[in-house]
Amino acid sequence: MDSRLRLIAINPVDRLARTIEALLVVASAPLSVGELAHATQDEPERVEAALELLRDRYAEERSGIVLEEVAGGFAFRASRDASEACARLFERPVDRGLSQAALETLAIIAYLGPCSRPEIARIRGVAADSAVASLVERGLVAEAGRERGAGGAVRYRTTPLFERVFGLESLASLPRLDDLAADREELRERLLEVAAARVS
Amino acid sequence: MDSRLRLIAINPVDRLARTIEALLVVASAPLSVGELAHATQDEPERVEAALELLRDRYAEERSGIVLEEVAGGFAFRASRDASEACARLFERPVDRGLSQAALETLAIIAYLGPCSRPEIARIRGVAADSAVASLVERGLVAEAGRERGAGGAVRYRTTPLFERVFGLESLASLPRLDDLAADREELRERLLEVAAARVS
Amino acid sequence: MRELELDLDAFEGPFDLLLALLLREELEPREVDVASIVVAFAEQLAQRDEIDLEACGEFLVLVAALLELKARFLLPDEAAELDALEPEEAAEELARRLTEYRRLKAAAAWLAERLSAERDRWFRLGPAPLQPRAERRLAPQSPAALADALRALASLPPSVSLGHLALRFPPVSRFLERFRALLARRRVFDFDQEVGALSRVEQAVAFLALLELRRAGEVTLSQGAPFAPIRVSRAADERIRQWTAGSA
Repeated sequence: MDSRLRLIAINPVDRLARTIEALLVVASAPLSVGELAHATQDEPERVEAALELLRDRYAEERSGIVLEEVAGGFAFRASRDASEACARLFERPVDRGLSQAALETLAIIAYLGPCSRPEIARIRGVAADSAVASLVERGLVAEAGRERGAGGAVRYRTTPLFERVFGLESLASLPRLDDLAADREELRERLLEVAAARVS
Repeated sequence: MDSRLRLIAINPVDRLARTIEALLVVASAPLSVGELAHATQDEPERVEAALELLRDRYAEERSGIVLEEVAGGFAFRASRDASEACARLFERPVDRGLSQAALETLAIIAYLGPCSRPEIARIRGVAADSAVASLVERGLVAEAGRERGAGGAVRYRTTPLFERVFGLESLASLPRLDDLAADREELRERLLEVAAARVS
Repeated sequence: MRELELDLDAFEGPFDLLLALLLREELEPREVDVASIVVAFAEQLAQRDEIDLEACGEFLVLVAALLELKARFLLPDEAAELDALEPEEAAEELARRLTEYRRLKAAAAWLAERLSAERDRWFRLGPAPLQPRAERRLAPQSPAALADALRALASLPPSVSLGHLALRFPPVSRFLERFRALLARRRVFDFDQEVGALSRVEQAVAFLALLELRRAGEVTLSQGAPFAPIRVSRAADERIRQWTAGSA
């Protein structure tokens, strides 16, 4: 009722913290102390004090909303114990299979070990860029250094997720291709030979 | 330390409420009870109980983050007293208001359901093309198939963003047209009088 | 004759004008200066960039209805034999349309009020800054598929005479059907990826089918550079934009 009374009752930093809460829940990018100070028309020092309060309130284990300091400033994120629920919220429908190009590329990397894109392209007879990119996005292959050190082409290897999806204990449990070659090197040579013959 | 002790200490609905908090803070659109139940793998009834808890915690005047029921689901927004601060930092989806033509077109689409531009023009008595284009650009209406299948005029419907911007729980919360135009009988009688005038 | 005060600023269409006129209590049909309504409408049209035939048609119907009412009022006796159309019918139709429009005008006013009342409600448009990444998941796969793929790469196709191959062109229709089915499920596909596993002859026929679809306007093709993968997309893409962060 009495405005002077209310001013005393509400801790001013707490009030500032509430406004910052509101700004953070609307923002689609992290907000810096400067941006928050501009929006609230308040001192950066007081904004920092309010953020300290919020960091405490929105802490892991204490709240589902967690205040995080990242490169660009401050932003809310989901707490770690909600990560499974978040994954279900954002999940996409399960893909039933891979494209022929992805399957061939994956087979080459799985059987021959780390391979570069030019090498895969030579074996398949077509560019491998988009197939490799889709396998990286799916997490089935990952970068594994470069050919002949720095400057060479990036090489790719299969990931533990690949083994899980294909129900393999390790790469050693891939179906054997003894009828094609005795070992990995022989297999590589044979694939390159066939590719060269196919072109001619 | 003792896991049994912690299980007793944390109220399970409170735990669910925390997960829901986390989901709402990262969601891009309002989440329905069904979506929340799927993501948390919990019963809709318990989700509703948790939302009740959150509605109390994230209430206007009490928190900078406010839980609202809108566009067929639940979502966080900024408290109204943070509006000025928000206006310094963000842009409104509908900033300078809408023209009379755009408002009439929006009303027609919202009340009559999917409508084509010729239909809107018939009701308004003038072409609706630029009004429809401005509403599409603002994301308030979107294409919704064609009249009589392929080849017909494109029809438009309102978007969830429309419901959110206008603070509607759903399209069903629009006021009834009959309540808005209580004097329609008066208009009808006047026109009939005009027609009858020639007989006398 | 009464002077008509036409407020051109508030004029949004023929219905607004008629409503304003008819709802003015003291106005009688014989006092309506139809000519000034036509002039007002013509001026309104002149301010627009293009002529809207639909609006003109609507306007003509309304002015005709008004003229008929007025003519019958001015010439009560002859009017009965002039036309088969009942004036009550014309009035009824006019009343129905004006009522419909009036209700929607009231709805528009409600929306405008609501919009200004909700101006202090701010919410996030678009994804959260630290939104978890959506993961693409894959159903369990059989390792035998890997072995088969590699075995196919490691063996040369049986050499057959080219003359024989030439006789075995697969029908173009097969690829037409296949691409149409594919586009029913997917908006865009990569041509090279789709036909990568086929023989050269089949690839050539598939390419003919692709050109056929493009000629019919069913697909659009794009290619980043010569020999780059060809992307095929549905011509009439009707994705619905749901959440847009578009600002005013």
